[in-house]
Amino acid sequence: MDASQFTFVDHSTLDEAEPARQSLTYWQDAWRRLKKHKPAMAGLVGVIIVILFGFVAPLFTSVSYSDQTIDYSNLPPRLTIYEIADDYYVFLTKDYKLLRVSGRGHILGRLDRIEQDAVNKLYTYSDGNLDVVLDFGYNLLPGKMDSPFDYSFTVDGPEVTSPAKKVFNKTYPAGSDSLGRNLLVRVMYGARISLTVAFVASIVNLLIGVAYGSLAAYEGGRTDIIMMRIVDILNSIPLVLYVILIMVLVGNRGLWTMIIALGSVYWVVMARLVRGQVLSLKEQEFILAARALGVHRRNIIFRHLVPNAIGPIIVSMTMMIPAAVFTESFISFIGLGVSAPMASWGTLANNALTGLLSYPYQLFFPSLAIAFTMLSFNMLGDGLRDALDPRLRKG
Amino acid sequence: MSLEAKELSSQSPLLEVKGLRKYFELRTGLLNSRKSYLKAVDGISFEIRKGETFGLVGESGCGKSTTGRTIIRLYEATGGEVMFDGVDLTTLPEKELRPYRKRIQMIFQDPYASLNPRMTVTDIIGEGIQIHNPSTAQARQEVIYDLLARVGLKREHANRYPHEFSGGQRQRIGIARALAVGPELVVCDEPISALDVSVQAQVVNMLEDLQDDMGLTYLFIAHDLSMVKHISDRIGVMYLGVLMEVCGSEELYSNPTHPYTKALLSAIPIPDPELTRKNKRVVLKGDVPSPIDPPVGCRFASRCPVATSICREETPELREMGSDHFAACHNI
Amino acid sequence: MASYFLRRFLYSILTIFLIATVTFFMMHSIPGGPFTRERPVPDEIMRVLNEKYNLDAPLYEQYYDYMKGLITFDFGPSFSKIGTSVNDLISSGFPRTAKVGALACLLIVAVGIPIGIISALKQNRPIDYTVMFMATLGVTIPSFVLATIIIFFFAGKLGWIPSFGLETWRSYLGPVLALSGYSLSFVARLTRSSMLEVLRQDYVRTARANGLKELSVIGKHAVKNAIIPVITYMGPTVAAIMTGSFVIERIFAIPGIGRYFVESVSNRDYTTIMAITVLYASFYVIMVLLVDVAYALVDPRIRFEKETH
Amino acid sequence: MSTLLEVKNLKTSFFTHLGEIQAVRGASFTLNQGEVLGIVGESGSGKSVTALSVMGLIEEPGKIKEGEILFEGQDLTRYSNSQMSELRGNEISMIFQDPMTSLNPVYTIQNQMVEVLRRHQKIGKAEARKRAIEMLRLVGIPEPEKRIKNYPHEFSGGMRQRVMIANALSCGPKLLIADEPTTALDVTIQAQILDLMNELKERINAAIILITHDLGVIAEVCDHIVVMYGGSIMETGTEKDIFYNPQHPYTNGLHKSIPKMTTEQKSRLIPIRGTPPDLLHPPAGCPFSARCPHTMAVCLEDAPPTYGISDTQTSACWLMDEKAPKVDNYVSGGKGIE
Amino acid sequence: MRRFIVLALVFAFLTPMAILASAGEEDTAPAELAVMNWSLGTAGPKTMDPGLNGASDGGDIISNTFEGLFRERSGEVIPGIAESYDLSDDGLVYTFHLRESKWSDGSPLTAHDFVYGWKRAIDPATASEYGWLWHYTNVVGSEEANAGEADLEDVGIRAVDDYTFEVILKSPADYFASLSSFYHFMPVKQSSVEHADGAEGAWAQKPDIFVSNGPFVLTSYTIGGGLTLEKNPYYWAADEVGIDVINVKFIDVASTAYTAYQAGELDFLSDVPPAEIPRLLAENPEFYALPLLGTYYYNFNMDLDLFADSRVRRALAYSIDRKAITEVFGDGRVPAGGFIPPGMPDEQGRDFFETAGTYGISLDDSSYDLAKDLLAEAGYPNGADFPEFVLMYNTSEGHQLIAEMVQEMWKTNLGIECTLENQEWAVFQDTRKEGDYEIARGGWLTDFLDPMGLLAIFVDGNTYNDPNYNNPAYNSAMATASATSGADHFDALYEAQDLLMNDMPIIPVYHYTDTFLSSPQLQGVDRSMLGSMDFSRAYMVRN
Repeated sequence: MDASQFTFVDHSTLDEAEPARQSLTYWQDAWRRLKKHKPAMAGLVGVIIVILFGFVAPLFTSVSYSDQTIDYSNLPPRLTIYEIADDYYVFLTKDYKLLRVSGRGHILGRLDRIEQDAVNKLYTYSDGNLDVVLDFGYNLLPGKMDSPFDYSFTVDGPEVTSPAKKVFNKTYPAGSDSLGRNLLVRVMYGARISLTVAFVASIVNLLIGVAYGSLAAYEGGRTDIIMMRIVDILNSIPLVLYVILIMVLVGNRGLWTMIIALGSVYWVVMARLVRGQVLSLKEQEFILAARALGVHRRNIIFRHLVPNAIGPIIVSMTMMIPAAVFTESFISFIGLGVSAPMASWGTLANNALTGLLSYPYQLFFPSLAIAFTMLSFNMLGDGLRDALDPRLRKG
Repeated sequence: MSLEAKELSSQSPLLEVKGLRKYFELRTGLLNSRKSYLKAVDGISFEIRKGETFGLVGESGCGKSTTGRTIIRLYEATGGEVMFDGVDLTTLPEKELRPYRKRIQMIFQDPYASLNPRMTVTDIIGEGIQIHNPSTAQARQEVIYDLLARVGLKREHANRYPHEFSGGQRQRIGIARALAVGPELVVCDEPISALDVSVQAQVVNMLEDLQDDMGLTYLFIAHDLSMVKHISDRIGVMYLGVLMEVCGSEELYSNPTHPYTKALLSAIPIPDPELTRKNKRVVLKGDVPSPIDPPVGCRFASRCPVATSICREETPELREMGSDHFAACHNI
Repeated sequence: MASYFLRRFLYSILTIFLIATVTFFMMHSIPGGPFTRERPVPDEIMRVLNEKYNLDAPLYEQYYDYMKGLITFDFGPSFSKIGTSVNDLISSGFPRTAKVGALACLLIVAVGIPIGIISALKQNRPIDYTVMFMATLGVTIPSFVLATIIIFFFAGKLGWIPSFGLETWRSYLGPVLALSGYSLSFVARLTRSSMLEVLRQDYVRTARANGLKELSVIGKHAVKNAIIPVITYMGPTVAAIMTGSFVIERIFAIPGIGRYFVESVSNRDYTTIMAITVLYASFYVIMVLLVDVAYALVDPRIRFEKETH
Repeated sequence: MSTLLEVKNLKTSFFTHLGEIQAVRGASFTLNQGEVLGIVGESGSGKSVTALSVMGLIEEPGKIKEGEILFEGQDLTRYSNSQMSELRGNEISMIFQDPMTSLNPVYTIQNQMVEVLRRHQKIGKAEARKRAIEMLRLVGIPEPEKRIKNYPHEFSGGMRQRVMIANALSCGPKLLIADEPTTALDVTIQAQILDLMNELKERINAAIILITHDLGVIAEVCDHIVVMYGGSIMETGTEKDIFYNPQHPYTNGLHKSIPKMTTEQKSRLIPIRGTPPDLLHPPAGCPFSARCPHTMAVCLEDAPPTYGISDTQTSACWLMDEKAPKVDNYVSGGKGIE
Repeated sequence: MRRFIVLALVFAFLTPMAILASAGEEDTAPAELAVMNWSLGTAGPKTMDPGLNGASDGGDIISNTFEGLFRERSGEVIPGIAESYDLSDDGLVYTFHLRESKWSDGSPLTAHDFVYGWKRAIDPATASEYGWLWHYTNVVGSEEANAGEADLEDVGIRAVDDYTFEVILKSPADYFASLSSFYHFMPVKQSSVEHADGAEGAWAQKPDIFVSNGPFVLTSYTIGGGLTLEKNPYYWAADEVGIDVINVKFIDVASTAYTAYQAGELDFLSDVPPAEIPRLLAENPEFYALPLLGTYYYNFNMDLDLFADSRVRRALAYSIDRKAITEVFGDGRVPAGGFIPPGMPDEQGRDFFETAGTYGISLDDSSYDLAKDLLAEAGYPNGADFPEFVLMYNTSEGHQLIAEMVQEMWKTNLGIECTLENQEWAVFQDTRKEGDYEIARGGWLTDFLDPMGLLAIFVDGNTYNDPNYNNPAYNSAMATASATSGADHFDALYEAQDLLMNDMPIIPVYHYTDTFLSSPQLQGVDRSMLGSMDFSRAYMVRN
C-alpha cells in the first residue's frame, strides 16, 4: 500500500462524490417497477391492444358494424369448401345456403335455390348458368345411413362428395352473424361500446366515490357514521334490482343509460376504499402538518389526502373497469343493453346463445374479447397493486 | 438572542396552559348512549417563556403529544385554556385562528410520515408560505432556497421528493416547513426519536442554532430524558395525562423530588458501564394504567414505591418545592 | 360483546327497513304495473284487480299495509302467479337456490382456499403460475358464458350431466360449477395474496425462530391469520350466491328465487320483488353480522376491541 | 471458556428488483459459552441481518453469499432447513424487537409456548404447560397460571416481551439472540427488561447476543461488544475497550454525539456529519469513509483490514495501519465523569 | 305466383302433422306407462284456471286438462262435451246437447257447470284478463256484465236442463262454435274453484283440489319447475288417450331446452332456438313449423304530423323486403301483404289471406321504386329532410333483429335514418298505450277463427288501437261485419282490410308461425289453429 494513500482528504470534495440518487417522481418510480412486472406489462399491452382494437381498428375497416348482407348470414370463420367445377368452389352453410367462394376463402356470391325436395333431401341451386344438385340425405334418410360423407354435389358430371379443402374466411375473418354482419367489425365496435361504458362508468364512480369517501372519512364522527350507513344500505340492495330499476327508470337512451346505471352503483365500493385510505392517512403527520399550517380543508383533501390514496384508487379502477364490462355484459345478457344495432360484447354473446349449437364461433369471439380484456386488466391491476404499494417504495 | 435578552424575556410567558384537558370519546355510535372517554390530558398547567425551551417528557401514552397537538389546535381541547400572547386559542373560531397558525408551528416525529410523499420539497415548504406570506413564485423560491440552506440542505434538493432523502434530511425539511412561515413558538413533537443515533445530534444542534438565530421558543416533547435535559431550559414531567413535576432542567437532574421523576431518571441507560454499575436503580413495578379509567388520587400511586393511602384518594396538586420548582406529590 | 351484537342487530333491522322502503318507492315509481297487458285489460276489470290487490289505495297506505305485513312475514299474494302467495313462492324457490348456493359456497371454500395457500407457498414456481393463471382466467369468464359452455359440452356434447332441473345429484354439478367459478378463482387469489402478506409477519418469523416445523408454521400460524380477508369477502358473496344467480338459474332452468327475482321485476310483481329484496338484504346483513362473529372467533383481538380515536 | 459460536466472513445480501442490497459485507466474530455479546449499530448497519443469518431465517430474496457460521463447530450455513428448525428454539433462540407483532395474535400464550416445548422436548401437554408456567414465573409474569390462558393482546408491551423471553428460554437454549429487545418499550419498562436480562444472565447457562442501537443498553448488560456500521464490523472489544478506549472513529463519534446526563454545563453535542451509506451502492472503501473526520485517500478505495489492538480489541480502520498518520486528540474516551 | 309458393311452403309443413294424426289408428297403447316429457318453453304459466288464463302456456295446459263444448284440431271443429247443437234460424240461439260425462273426481258434469264456468269468466269480480273477449262472442248482455254495467243474471247463458246448454246471441256469429273451443270457455267445477283451501285461482295448481274434465288431470305442480299431468280415467274419451303421464318442464331458455331435447331428455319442445331452425327445417323430420293466426307489424303514431300523410306511411311500408326478413328466420313465417294471416276461410271456404291479395305491398324488393316515388310525392325526395325518428320495440332478440333489418332497409332504400330503441316489456306497453312513440312494434294473434279477431283492434276506441287509427268508413265496415254473418260479414271484412291497407296505419311485416320439435316416438300430436297443443289423442311408440 502506497504511503501517499495515507493522507487525509478534503471533505468538501467528498460531498460531491456522494452518489446522487436518481430523482424519480412517484409515477416514474411506479412505472419503473411496473416495467419489471412481466404479467403486468403483458396486461398493459393487452389493454392497449383492446383499446386500439376498439377505437383505432374500426377506422381502417370499410365495413360498418351495421352493414347487412343477409345472403351471407351465419358464416363461420373457417370454411369447408367443395370444388364442384374447375376452380369453382362452393361453401354450404348450415342453413343450406350455397355460396360461391374463391379458393382462398373470399365469398363471391350466393347461388339461388331453385328447387327443393324436402322429402328426399335434394336441393337444386343455380347461379344463372350452372345448376348444382345437393343431396344431403346421407346419414339422414333411412336408405343412406352410415355413409362416409354427408353431402354430395352434382353438376352434370360425377358427384363431388369430399371437400376440396378448408380455408379461412377472408371476407368475414371472425364469421358473420344472423344478418350477415361482419362479426369481427361487430366485436371491434363492441369493444368500443363496452370499453366506453366501462371507462366512463368507472370515472363517474371514481369521482363520486372519492368525493364521498374522503368527505366521510375526513369529517369523521357522526357525519361519517351516517354517510357510511347510507353506503351500507345501498350495498344491501341487490345490484340486479338496482340496475334494472335505473335502466327502466331512465329509459333506454343508448349508451348513457348504461353508464348512468353502472356509474351509480359501483361508487359505493370506491367510497369505502377511499374512506379507509383517508382514515389511515388523516392521522398521518403530514396531514397534521398541513392543518397546523392552516391549509384549507378542500386543499387537504384534494392535495394531500387523495393523491396519497391514488395507488389503491387506481388499482381499484383497473379492477372496476373489468367489473363494469362484466356487469354491462350481464345487463345486456338479460336484455337491457345498449340500443341496436350497436352491440356490446355482452349483447353479442347473448345474441349468440340461441344459435350456440350450430354457430359456436358467434359466442366464441365476443367471449374471447371479454376474457382477454378481463385478463389484461386483471394482470395490469395486480402489477399496479405492487407497483403502487407505498410499502414497497423505499430506496 | 443574547443571554441577557433571554433572561429578560424569560419573565414574560409566551404560552400559558391552564388546566388543559383533552378527552377522546370512545365508541361514537348512532344508537349508543353510553360513552366512555380516554383522558389523554387531564388538567395540566404550565407556561413557556419567550425564547426558552420547555421540555415535556413522559412515557408513551402519557399525553405529551396530545398536549402539543391540543395547543396547536390539531385537537379541540375538552377544557382549560391555552393562552398564547394573551389570547385563548382554544375558543378561537378557525378564521381568527389563522394568524396564530403562522405564529405557532410544529415539527413532527416521523420523518417518513410527516412529509407528503407526492410533493416536492419546494411544494412542501412553499405551502405554508403561500398561505401566510403570499408572494410571487420566484420570491417564494428564493425564500425556500434560503430556508434549505439554513437547515443544511442544498439548492438542488428543492425539486426532489421526500423519499429521496435520508431520515435526518427529511427531518430538516420538516423543520424548514415549520420555519417557513416565521413562527415564534415551535412545538417539537419527538423530533429526533425516529432518527439514528449518529444523526440525532445533527438535528439537535441545528435546532439549537435556529433558536439562537431566529429567537424561537420551543416546546420540546420527547420520551428521551437525556436529550430533553440536553436541550431544555425547563422540563415538565408527565404521567398519565397530568404533570408530575416542573422545574429547570439542571435542577431536575440534580434534585428530582417526585418519585416518578426519580424512577425515570434512574431508568435511563447510561452509556458508561462503570457509572451504570454504581447507579442504584429504582425499577418501577408494573405498567402504566389505562388512561380510559385512570386511577383516583395520584395517577402514579399504583406504581409509586412510596405511596401511602392518601395518594390513592386525593389527587395531589402541583406545589412549589423551591424556586421555580413544582411537583405534585403528597409525600414530599 | 353481547350489547355490541344487540346494537348491530338493531342496526340491521333498521337497514332492512330502509331498504324495504327504498325498494318500495323505487318499484312504484317505474312505469308499467303488474296488470299492464299487451291488450289493455278493460277498465272495470282493472278496477277490480287494483281493488283486489290494494293498488287503488294511496301509496302511503299501501306502504303502511305492506310494512305491517312485513313485520309478520306475510308478503301477500304474488301478482304474477295467480293463487300463489309470495311466501309459497319463496318457500318453494329458496330451498333450491340455497341448496345450489350452499354447495357452491362449499366448493369455493374447500377448493379456493387450499389452492390459494398452495400457490402462496410455491410462490413464483410453476405450480403457482399455473394455479394463478387458472384463477385469473376464472375471474375473466362471465358466468353466462361459463354456464353456456358447461351445458354445451357436458350436457350437450358429452351427456355427462342433465341440461336442466335439479332432479339428480348430477344435475347439481353444472350449476354449482358455473356459480362458483368466479368466486372460487377470486378466493384463490385473495388467499394467496393474504397468505403472502401473513408470511411476512413477525409472528411467523417467531414461529420459525422457535423451530416449529414448516407444516405447523403454515398450517397453524399463517393460515388462521390469512383467512381473515377471505372471511370478509365470503360474507357478501355467500349472501349473493345463496340468494341465487338469475343467469345460472335461467340457463340451467332451476326454479329458484334468483330467477323469480328478475322475472318479478319484468312482471312488476311488486310483492315478489319486495320479498326477494328483503330476503336478499336480510341475508346480506346477517352475513355481514356473521362475518363479524367469525372475526371474533378467529381473531381474539376483535372480541375486546375498543375503538379509540 | 470454549467457543460457542464463530462467525467467519459472513456476507448476506438481498437481491431485490432494485439490485443487490449488501446487508452484511463480511462480518466475523466469536462468542464464548456463557458470554454476553453486544452488537451495536444504527439501522441498516447489518446487525439484525447478522442475527437472522445465524438463525437461518434469511428469507427470499435474501441469501447468505459467503462465510461460515460455526455453532459448536458445526457450520450452520450447510444445515438444511429441517435441521435448522431442530436447532431453532431449542439450541438457539431469538427474541425480536416488537413484542406487539411477534406473538401470533390468534393463539393464547399457552398454546404458543406449549407448542414450542412439545416440539423440542418430547414431553406431554400437561408437563409442557407446567414448564411454560414456570418460565413465565421466572420472567416475572404475575399469576402465570391465569395469564397463560390469555391472548397476546391482553398483555402490555413489557409483559409481552417477558413472554417472548420466557418462550425463547423455555427449551434451555445455549444461545439467545435478543434483537433490540427493549427498543419498542418505554424507559421504565426497558429498565425492567434489562434488569430481567441481567438477572437471567446469571441464572441461565446461555450465551447471549444482544443487538441494539443504544450504547446505554449495551453498557448495562454486555461483556463483549461488536460495533457494526454499513454492513461491516468496525470495532470489537470488551465493554471497557469500547467505552473507555474506542479506537475506531465511528465508535468515537458515536460517543461524542450522545448527550451526557452527567454534564453539569450545557455543552454542544458533536455530531457525526452526513448520513449512513446506501447498501445498494456501498462505497468501495471503508463504509464510514464519507462521514469520518479522518478520511484518507486509501479509505475511499479499499476496505480496511481488521487490526488487532489488544487481545480483546480489534478495529477495522486504516488509521491503525502503521503507515497512517497519528491522529492527535483522537482517543477522546467515553468517560462521562471527569 | 310467388305468393303461391309461400302458401305451398306453409302447407308442406302441415303435411307431416296430418300423417302423424292419421297414424293414430294403427297401434294401441303398450302395456307399460306411456310417459312423455314436454318443455313448455316458458318459466311456467301464470295460471291454469280457464277463467283467469290469458296466455298461451296456460292455454296449452288447459287444452289438455279441460274440454269445452267442442275441440278444434287443425282447424276442424269436432264434438267435445257437446254431442250436437241446434242453431235457431236467425242464428242467434245456440242449443247445445251435452253428452253424459264426468269430472275427474267422478262427479257428473252438467250444463250448470258450463253456466258457472262461463258466467264466472264474465263476472268482473273474477277479473279475467280475457274478459274483453265476450265482446266478440255476441252473447246477450255479456259485454255489459263484464263492464259491470249489467247483471250477470241477464246474460244469455242458461242451462235448460242438466244436459242442455243454451246461449243467446244478440247478432249472429259464424265463428261461435269454434270460439267456444277456446280455453276461455271451459266448464269449471264450482266446489273445486270455491274450495276454502286457497286464494282465488289457487285451485288450478293444487293437485288435491284440482278437478278437470279433459284428457289429463293435474297431479303435481312445482312453481317454476314443472308439473305432471296424468291420464284422466273419467274423461269421456279416455279410451282414445294414449299417454299416461305428461311431465311438463318449464325451461325458458330455448338453447337449454334444445340441448335437453337432443340428449333425449325431452319428447316435445315448444320453443325451438330460432338460429337452429333453418338447419332443422332441412335436415330434421322431427321439426315442425305451423302457421299461427297472427300478424307482426309496426304501428305508426297517427297523431304525429310526420306520419299524417298516408304516402309517407305507404312509402315506409313498401320499402321493406319482407321476404328477406322471413328468410332470415327461415321458419316458414309468411310475408304479410295484409293484416289477415293465411288459414282463415271465408264463407265460401276461400282463404281470406289468398283472396284479399297484397294491396300493392310487395313481399320482396320490387316495390322500392314505388316507395321512393311516394316519398318524393310527399315532399321528401330520396329521404331528404325526412326527420330522424325512433323505431321502438320491446326488448327481445327477435324484435331487435327485425328492427335492425328494417332500419337498414329504410336507410338504403329511402335514405331515411331512424334509430332503434328497445324498452322493457312492461314499460313498452305503457309507452305504446300512451302513444309516446313514433313507430312501435306490434303483434296480434286472433283468439277465434275469424278475421274479426284481428281487424277489430283498429276500430276507433279499441284499447289495442295503438296507432290511433280512426277512419269512419273502417269503423262502419267493422260494425257491419260484427252484426252480420255469412257473405255480408266477409264482404264487410274484405272492405275493412282494403281500407286499412290503403290508409296504412300499420306496416304489416309477416304472419307468425309456431315451431316445435316432436320426437319420433311421440305420435298423434295435434294442435288447434289458435295454437294450443293437443295431446289428447297422442301416444308413444317404441323402437
